[in-house]
Amino acid sequence: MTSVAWARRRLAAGRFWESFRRERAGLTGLVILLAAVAAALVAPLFIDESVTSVVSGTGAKFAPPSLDEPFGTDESGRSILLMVWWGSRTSLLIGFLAALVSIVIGMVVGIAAGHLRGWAGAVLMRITDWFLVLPSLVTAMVLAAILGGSTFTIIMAIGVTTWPATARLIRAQTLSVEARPYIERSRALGGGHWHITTRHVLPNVAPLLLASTTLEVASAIVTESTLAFLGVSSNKTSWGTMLRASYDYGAATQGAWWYILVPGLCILAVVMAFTLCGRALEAVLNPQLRRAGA
Amino acid sequence: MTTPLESAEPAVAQAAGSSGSTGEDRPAGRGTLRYVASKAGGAVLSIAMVIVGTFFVFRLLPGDPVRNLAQGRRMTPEQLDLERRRLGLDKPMLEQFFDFVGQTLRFDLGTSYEYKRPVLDLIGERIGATLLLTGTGLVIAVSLGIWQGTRAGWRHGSRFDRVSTGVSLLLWSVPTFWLGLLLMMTFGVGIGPIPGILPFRGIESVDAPDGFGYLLDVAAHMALPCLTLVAVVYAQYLLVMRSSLLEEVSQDYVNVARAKGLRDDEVRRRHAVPNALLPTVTLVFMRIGFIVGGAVTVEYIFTWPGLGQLFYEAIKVPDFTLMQGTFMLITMSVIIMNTLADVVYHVLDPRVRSA
Amino acid sequence: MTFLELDDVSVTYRIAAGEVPAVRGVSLSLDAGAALGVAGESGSGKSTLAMALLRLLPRGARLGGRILLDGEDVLAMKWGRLRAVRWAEASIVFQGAQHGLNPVRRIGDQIAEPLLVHGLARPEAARGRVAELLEQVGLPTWRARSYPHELSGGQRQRVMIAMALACSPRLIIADEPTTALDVMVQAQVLTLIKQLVAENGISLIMISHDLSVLADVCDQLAVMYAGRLVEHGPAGEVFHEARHPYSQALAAAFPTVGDPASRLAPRGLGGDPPDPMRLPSGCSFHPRCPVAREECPTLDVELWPAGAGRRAACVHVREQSPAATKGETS
Amino acid sequence: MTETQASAEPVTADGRSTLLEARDLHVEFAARGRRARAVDGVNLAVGPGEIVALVGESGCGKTTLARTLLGLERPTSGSVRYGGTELSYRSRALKAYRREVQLVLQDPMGSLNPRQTVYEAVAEGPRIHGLPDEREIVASALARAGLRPPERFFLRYPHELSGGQRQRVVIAGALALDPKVLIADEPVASLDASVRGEILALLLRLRDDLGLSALVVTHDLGLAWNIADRVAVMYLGRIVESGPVEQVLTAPRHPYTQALLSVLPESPERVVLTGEPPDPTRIPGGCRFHARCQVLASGRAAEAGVDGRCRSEPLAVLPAVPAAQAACHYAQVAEADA
Amino acid sequence: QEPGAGKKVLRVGATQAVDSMNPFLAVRIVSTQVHRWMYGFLTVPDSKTLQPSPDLAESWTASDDGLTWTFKIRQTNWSDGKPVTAEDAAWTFNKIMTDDAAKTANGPAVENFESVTANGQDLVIKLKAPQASMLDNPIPIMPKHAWEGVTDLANFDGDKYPSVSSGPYIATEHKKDQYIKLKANPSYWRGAPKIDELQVIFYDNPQAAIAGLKKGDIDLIGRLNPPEFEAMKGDPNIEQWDTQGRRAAYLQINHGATTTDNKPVGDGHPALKDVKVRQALHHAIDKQKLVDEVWGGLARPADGSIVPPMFKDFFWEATGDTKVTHDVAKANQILDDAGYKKGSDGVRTMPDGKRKLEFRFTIHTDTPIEDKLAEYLAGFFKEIGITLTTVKLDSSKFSDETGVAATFDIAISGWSVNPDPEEILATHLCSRRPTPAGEGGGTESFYCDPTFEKLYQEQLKELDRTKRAGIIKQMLERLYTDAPVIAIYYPNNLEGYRKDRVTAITPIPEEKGLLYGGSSYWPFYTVDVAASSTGGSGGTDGGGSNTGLIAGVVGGVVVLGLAAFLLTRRRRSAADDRE
Ligand SMILES: Nc1ncnc2c1ncn2[C@@H]1O[C@H](COP(=O)(O)OP(=O)(O)OP(=O)(O)O)[C@@H](O)[C@H]1O
Ligand SMILES: Nc1ncnc2c1ncn2[C@@H]1O[C@H](COP(=O)(O)OP(=O)(O)OP(=O)(O)O)[C@@H](O)[C@H]1O
Ligand SMILES: [Mg+2]
Ligand SMILES: [Mg+2]
Ligand code: NI
Repeated sequence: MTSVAWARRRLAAGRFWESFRRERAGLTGLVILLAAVAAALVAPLFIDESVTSVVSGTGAKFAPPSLDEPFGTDESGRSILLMVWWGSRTSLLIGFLAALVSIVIGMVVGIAAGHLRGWAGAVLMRITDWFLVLPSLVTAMVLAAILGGSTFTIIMAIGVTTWPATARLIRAQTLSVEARPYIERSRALGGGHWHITTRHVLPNVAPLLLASTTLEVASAIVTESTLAFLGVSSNKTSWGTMLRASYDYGAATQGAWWYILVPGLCILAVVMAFTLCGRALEAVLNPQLRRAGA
Repeated sequence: MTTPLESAEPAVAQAAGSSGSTGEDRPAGRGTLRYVASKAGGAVLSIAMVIVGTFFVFRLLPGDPVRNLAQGRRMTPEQLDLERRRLGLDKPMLEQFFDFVGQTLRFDLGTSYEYKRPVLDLIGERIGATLLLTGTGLVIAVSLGIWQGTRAGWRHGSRFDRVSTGVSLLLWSVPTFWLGLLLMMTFGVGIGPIPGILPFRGIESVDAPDGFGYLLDVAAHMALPCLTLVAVVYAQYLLVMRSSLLEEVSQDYVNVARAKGLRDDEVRRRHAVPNALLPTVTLVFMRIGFIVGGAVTVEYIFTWPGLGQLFYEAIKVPDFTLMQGTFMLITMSVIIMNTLADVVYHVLDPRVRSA
Repeated sequence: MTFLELDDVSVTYRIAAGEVPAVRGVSLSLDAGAALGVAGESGSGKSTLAMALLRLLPRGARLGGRILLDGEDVLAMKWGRLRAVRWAEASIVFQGAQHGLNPVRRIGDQIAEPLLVHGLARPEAARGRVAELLEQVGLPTWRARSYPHELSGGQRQRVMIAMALACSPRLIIADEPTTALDVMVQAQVLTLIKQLVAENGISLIMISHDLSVLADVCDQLAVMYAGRLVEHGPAGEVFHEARHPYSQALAAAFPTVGDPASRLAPRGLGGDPPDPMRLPSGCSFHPRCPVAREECPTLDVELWPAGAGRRAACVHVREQSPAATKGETS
Repeated sequence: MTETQASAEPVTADGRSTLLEARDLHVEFAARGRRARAVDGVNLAVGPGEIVALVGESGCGKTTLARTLLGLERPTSGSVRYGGTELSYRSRALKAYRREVQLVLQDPMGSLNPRQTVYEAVAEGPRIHGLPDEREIVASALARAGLRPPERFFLRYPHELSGGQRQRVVIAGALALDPKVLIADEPVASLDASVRGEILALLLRLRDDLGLSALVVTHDLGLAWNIADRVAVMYLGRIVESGPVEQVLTAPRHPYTQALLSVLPESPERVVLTGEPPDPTRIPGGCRFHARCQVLASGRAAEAGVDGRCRSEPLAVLPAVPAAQAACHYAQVAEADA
Repeated sequence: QEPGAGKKVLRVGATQAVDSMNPFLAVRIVSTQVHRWMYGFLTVPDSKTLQPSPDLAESWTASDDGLTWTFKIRQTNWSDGKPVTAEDAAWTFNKIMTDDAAKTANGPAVENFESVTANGQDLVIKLKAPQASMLDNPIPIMPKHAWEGVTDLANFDGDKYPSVSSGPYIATEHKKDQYIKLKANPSYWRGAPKIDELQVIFYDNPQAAIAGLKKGDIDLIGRLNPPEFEAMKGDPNIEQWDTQGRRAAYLQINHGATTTDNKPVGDGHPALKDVKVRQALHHAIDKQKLVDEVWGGLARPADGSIVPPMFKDFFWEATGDTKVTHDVAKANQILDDAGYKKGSDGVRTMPDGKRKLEFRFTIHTDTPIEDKLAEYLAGFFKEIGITLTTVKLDSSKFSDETGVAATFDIAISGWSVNPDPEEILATHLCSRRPTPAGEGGGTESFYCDPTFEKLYQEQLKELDRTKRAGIIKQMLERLYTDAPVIAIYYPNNLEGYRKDRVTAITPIPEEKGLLYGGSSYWPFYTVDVAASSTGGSGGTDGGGSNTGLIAGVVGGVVVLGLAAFLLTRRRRSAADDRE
């Protein structure tokens, strides 16, 4: 039956694409996003770690943008363009991984809390609620400060503080899916917990999960840059650490606006792209979900 | 920013769904009391979890806490011993735990090593500034967000809607600190033709005048930090208000209201907006933690003498008792705010009240 | 005396995918104090027609034709005048009562609201009127302080009716007031409506997909299919001897208990309701019509006279009534 | 529950064979601190090839009874028996049981996962039970449910179908497992009047062609008249009258049934019951209907001298017999007199 | 009216808030600085020579064995009019010696005191052992009458204003994390300062502080990093003050760390035990390049050891053969000769061929300069076949790993040196190594060298400054050649002030010395500023902007009002025709 399944999937994807294409903002976001991800992925083909090395900074210090250096140079004469390019790898990686951590925990807990009745669900909900109210930036700062600000801890700190929102969302969605008659029908057909969660709940929360992931990545990138700026992260070059450096080296007071603007605008563009994309996804997917429930 | 923007669904949606009760008016008072009690119980449990969690997380610290505190300054062994005894580190873990819990329950958050003073005193000295900043910021952000959200949602798809949603999303995507820096550079220091007219340090001038002048002075000092805070947080209120208004607008009762001959703005004012406000109001409380996070950054940039700055300093030094104390206090107040949100919702929404 | 007259009313919704002709050229008239039933399956445009009467359609809907309410053209009214007409002249009981009430406001306030809006009563007087209205629909007066969720479906529907009566309108439009209600409650509500209309001399337009219910309450019946009127006439006649095959199918769908003809023989109509965006050519009903003929897919059907005060849009009808050949309609 | 019982068709006391049976079934819920006795003592039997209609007003426990019969809800006491054996709630046994008894719900849109194609929706049952030749099963189930040619529908999504087609898909999904009994909870309530008859005709045809038994839950007496062999009238968690359709619907004995019939549009005289719909958390003593009973209210019960018993003496639970019977003091006395 | 009109006010920026106004507790530099302005000490470094000169102690004598010191306390008054007596000083020292809480800030400074007694204006301090640095005592003399009532010193914030002071300034106001105001002490024994008020204004971050200086919110700022210093460049109103600093930056090398019982501790690389390797490392470092690239030229390459050149008396610099020059060839030569062979990957191995010369370099998190340094060092060492990888630790872990656990190979370090270098030298004593129980003693690099120990004991007893300087220089040379630490540069002291405001200021030492960074009140005693015109001194921070603000507020209100008016009007007119 694979041909049927395939045809169906193609059809679904096609329809999805049709409606997504109508969301202009989302489409713009997607384009920016793909460009950024592609650039980050191909970066090693053109440049390597050495662009972030102070020893190899060749240009003049704080050289304003010019033909040679389209985005100017930093305090060590390194090319901002190349640094931003290379730094996008760290920023995006942290964004994606932290979102992944958050989403995976959030999904498992959310579905479990929604699906399981009785005390297990209640306990999970209680834990989620507890984590939910923890002020996430503050908690992430504490975790990073205590565990040291390595890339791994930063990812964990962001992931661990942001999953509850996803869990809540997924739980709500799970509950509403579970209230649908087709779950009852599936149960009447003899389906067990596993069957119901994987065949019905998961596919129905997945779109939301996708949208939520997109927004989560955006927020993780911002959080990472904030942590870097507040100096609790000891990451390799990322947009956040670049901004921190621009600040440390007085780019603002020395009039090196490009040093502040470029990484900041990169964050802004990518985060905005993710946000637009996520919202568009939600807008496209949610009516479908809603229609399904109405 | 931590949560998907518009997911402001408080647990109410489900509660409201189970309507259709036919019973007579049950004594609502008792139900509310029970509800409040259960919520308070939940909050107490959460706070207990915070206390326990904090104890263990802070025990994860590598190295000898006392030496950590000394930060490499030379201390005689006697001094170290004394410090250790003072912090109770010579006792077994379990005893330390009970001591810690006991102290916390007595509002004794320990003594800051850096400031050599009770953490609670330090917090007390700074909480006012933070409340002023976040309070003002919140009020402005909420009113602005709700106002714009209402307009945008009511005229869904209009230019106002597109522009305000776009702008708020843009601001939402901006890292707080970056925006703060830009604002500081632009309006504080001045760039090109823009003179730096606004102060960007602290809460008041060193030689602040008295009386009304003082208020003005503080207001001027608050302008930039507040603007930053508002710019970053108001988007969520706008978007939530907008989407919950959209939700309400598609409800039949809005159509009924129109059919009754109400003017467009009456329909909005009397029916749609009050109902759409419910989730937004809850969100205001629920996202207090978010504001607090923003406050840390903003206070750092604008030298605002508040809790956020204290916390940041605690992290930088690092002063673990101070960090632990501020963290617990911030978290607990956020928990309490959330509980309040639940209760407020409960009071505001009759559907939940008797559910 | 004609109180309400619809002349070639059409409504088209504009949505992303294109245009939805929801109501197509409906002409009807209603005498003061009379009750008209509109039947038709889901999506046939009943609610749209009802909303059109007070221009309550969402933005993006195009309304054509003429609607004369007491001689005044609703479509030409200024907003201010229209608002004055709404509820004071004609009120609506919406489909799905549970959603028609604002969930967070007290019932009394909601009933009183039109009174206050139209300046018909001051707040204290309004309270008295609310009590009166509640009594009229058979609810205890203390219910005014309740919230909608504290009421059962039937009670809510009564509140909606009380609300509709608030300004003593001359026309009440009831859009499926009893769907989703239990048999017993349905009977209660129907009895109530019948009684109120009769007592107060109010005109009534009632919408339902259950012909038998309409036949019971109304004097006139109109059957809609795919946005068009396909049959119109006195209620009893249309129900018992429908001329249009669609009306016949509708009438047969609800059996009479005790009638041996329908025992163990459910009857229905094959095929599926048409998609308003892809209406079949000619007579829209032809793909499902058990008596369709060759020319049906190309024939322009209109309402042909089908007996005294009756009209039906079926080619079979035209053939039986010679007057129709002249193309005379209403 | 093992495979063997599927073939066994035990015989009840009165010598008639039954397939699915509820014995003194009670189902309770905790509702706002109170106990709601949603099903409060029900005996009901569905014989092979028989269509039984269960009617009653909203909230009387019809759905709960249906769900309990399917094993989706556990009875507080009493038992569900299938083929003479008591239903076991171990998951293996339940799974096996569910190949035999299938469910059709009121809302066909809701009963189909919007993300599954028709094919997947129908194939779900066979997949769960690991049946071979999935495609063939699906095709034949669709065909039997009247969706022909089945291949045309394989790739459709629920929202691309009309209401009637959706309900057929749901029925096909049930048929794919070759069940013996179909439990349909208001199968046509949300369908258009014109489509209704078609679906009911399909149910009748399935009974005739496949010998399928069915329990149809409805609040529509016309539906019972249309397709059922027997009807059971439920009030507040109990069956108050049951028997062959012709008998019960033309000569109702229980005042409640009489009231239900009287409110049908065609009926000459109308008895509109007053008062709130019944509340399963507060079941009155005596005859559970007495508070709303028109016979009692009009004084006819007093004339017959049963008003006291109506108010205080509870009625016995009706047994699961095919013959017409009513749980009413007045009716019993009146009949005895006649 | 402006309260500041006509007053002479100096506003000093600080990027650190005061931790405590209680000198027994305060350890932050900003606090000790403020306390220097408020309280007298026994001695103060001379403004020209930096040698101890009389402050509250008019004169002093030491017994021959160097164990008994007698200070004659100056006849002067506290700012509340009470006389300053030896009793105050004795109370201060005894308090620290006896009260655990009072030890917090300056406990080690009285560790060697046997007893302190007062006799009229005479203060007698008996020592346990000779201590040449006796005259560089860092403890402010506190007014006994005002402070002896404080029972719980540990929790006393010192926040009582106006303070009872004996220094040039009296603290009058302290807003936590905001500012401190001090006014001139009219009864100061040298005479009142020229200005009326001194304000210390805190900024959470240096960038804001620089912006504040540029904008004129503050007049002077010290302790700058090169970027901030650079940022002042080009501003016609600002004087960049770049002088030799008090700091030395060096690498500590784990050359076989041991505890006080001489047991090895930690996991240092064995190759570093070899002094040849350490010297080779030294040769490989291009200090000039580091200064240029890492410090933007604002430092001086270190050809000496841990005492910076600012302290002329004690500074020692290598010359001739002893001088380790940047010479990669020589470094390679040394290593080749010592049997560290290069492998195929260009990395050397130990003579026994077992371990590669791969060292860790431990630095702090969040210090961009150290990051940069690490990259340069890695580059230098690569050229001599040594791999260097960076380990970043936050400050608490850093001090644990490099000061106690010895789990490092090479670590960055630096020290601000006092006019008397005794303490910095002491950090290289055997006794400072951690105890076997793991108690840190405050060692740098776990050094324990008999020669060094002997010299240290000698200088303690040598009260003749010149002779003592000679011994100290020998110690520095020993550190230089034995290379347990390698000094890399002496960062300059970077400060700046507004020329348009500060009309006169005397640095310490007077010739191109420090302003804010010096351990003396001298610059701030001598400073003079232009009197504020119409309240300019009130801080443009508030005063200047008020007009702007009011204009802004009024403008904003007008605009908002107009907008609201137009909006409602539009709504009115449209309300009727909208749906
Ligand atoms: N707001 C809208 N936008 C676009 N199309 C609409 C809108 N409202 C209704 N329609 C379409 O117009 C047609 C008529 O709808 P209408 O609600 O009038 O039907 P109805 O006869 O009332 O059906 P029901 O019995 O289900 O209430 C349907 O095809 C429907 O899909
Ligand atoms: N899961 C549950 N928890 C608590 N109470 C329940 C639950 N399910 C049903 N009930 C209650 O049991 C009673 C019977 O409900 P049920 O759904 O069986 O009625 P029904 O006859 O199917 O009504 P309808 O015609 O409205 O579908 C109702 O009062 C209902 O509120
Ligand atoms: Mg409708
Ligand atoms: Mg039901
Ligand atoms: Ni609904």
